[in-house]
Amino acid sequence: MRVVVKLFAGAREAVGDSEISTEIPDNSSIRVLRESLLKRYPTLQPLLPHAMFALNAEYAGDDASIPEGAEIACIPPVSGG
Amino acid sequence: MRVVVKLFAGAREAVGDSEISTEIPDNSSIRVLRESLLKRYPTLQPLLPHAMFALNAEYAGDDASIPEGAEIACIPPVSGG
Amino acid sequence: MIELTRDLVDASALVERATSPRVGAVLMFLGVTRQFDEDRETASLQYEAYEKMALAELARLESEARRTWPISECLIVHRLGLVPLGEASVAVVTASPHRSEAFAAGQWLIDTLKERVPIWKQEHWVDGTKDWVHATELKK
Amino acid sequence: MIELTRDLVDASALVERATSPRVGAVLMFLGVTRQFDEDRETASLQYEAYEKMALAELARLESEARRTWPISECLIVHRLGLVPLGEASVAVVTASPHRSEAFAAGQWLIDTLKERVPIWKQEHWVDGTKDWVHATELKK
Repeated sequence: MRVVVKLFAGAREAVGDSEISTEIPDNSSIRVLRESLLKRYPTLQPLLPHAMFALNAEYAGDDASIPEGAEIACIPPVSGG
Repeated sequence: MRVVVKLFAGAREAVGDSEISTEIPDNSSIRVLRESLLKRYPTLQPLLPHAMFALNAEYAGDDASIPEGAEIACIPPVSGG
Repeated sequence: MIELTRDLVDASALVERATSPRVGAVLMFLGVTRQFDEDRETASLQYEAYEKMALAELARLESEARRTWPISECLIVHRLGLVPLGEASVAVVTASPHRSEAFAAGQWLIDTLKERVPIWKQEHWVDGTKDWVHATELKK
Repeated sequence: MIELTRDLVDASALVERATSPRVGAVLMFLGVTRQFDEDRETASLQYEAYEKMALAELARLESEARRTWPISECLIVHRLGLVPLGEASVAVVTASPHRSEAFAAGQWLIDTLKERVPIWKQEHWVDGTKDWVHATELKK
């Protein structure tokens, strides 16, 4: 399936776009998505190992599988406050 | 020497006056003052064992001796805030 | 800055005074007159101080806090006289580069104020009775 | 109450809202844009959020705090966009019957907000350079 991933802050600027997309097998885990992004978007390499992911606006661990149509976001280390 | 002791809050109301006086030997300690007040002002009996004393606006322990002319205050348990 | 006042505590002015480009964190604590403590209903609180010594003790608290934590601002205001329901009897404001010191100093200041500073609270209950609070165990 | 705003954080209005006869303690924390961090000079901070998720996470913080401590008020406001020097980027206000819970809840809320809520800060230095803050170690 083709997935779209929202990017923020340093990750957005590293890629130059607020959304990126990649092709992964159906029901892939976050881990598979992370690896696919690492290959396709080399400018994300410094940040991706430290980033979390969110599915439908909730944090999801690396083992979580990605439902078709989920809103996916890459969350680099946060610094609000 | 004759000493004057300032009273506050419940201690003031127990005696009905904001100052009381008592006669104690020169260079007496706070402990001696406390005992003298206990004898002369029976309405202070419930509060005095829990009260602190201050000499010249600073807390003084029971062993502190009272200089002639010091400003003496009886400080019942505080409840500011 | 330390102050005893018979007027309303102006919390906004205190926060404004403590907020500046020199600090990263501002903390304010307000003690407020509460209507119900368990089942008993308070009408108002009355505060009395040994003013000269209260000011001296508050100044000692400020010095001790400034020696212990890198706080760039330390404001303590205590109200005296009648404090109606829902109004502040005390305000403690601390400001520091990082938040942990503002929290630590603020909490120490209010805890220690309640132990040391010669100020007394009288409960005025709605049934018309009044009680000086001289318990050693502290509440609010 | 949780809010993301591009306007000035109105600290006075938040304190006023939290202060009532139902509470004995009101605590407010403000995070402020600081000019100097060690030797480097900041011109301003820029905040960006994944807004939908930030609101969801803030709502989870409020629920978790209300489950853990008997707080009668919990207000969290985070500013987005440019925050000039000396202005607040975040305000956390808690109110409770007794002070220990207001302190504990307030400190937990700001600590956890900084760990969990998808908001990012960009330092705008006076030399014209900009850095997103993505360190895992937290400061202010």
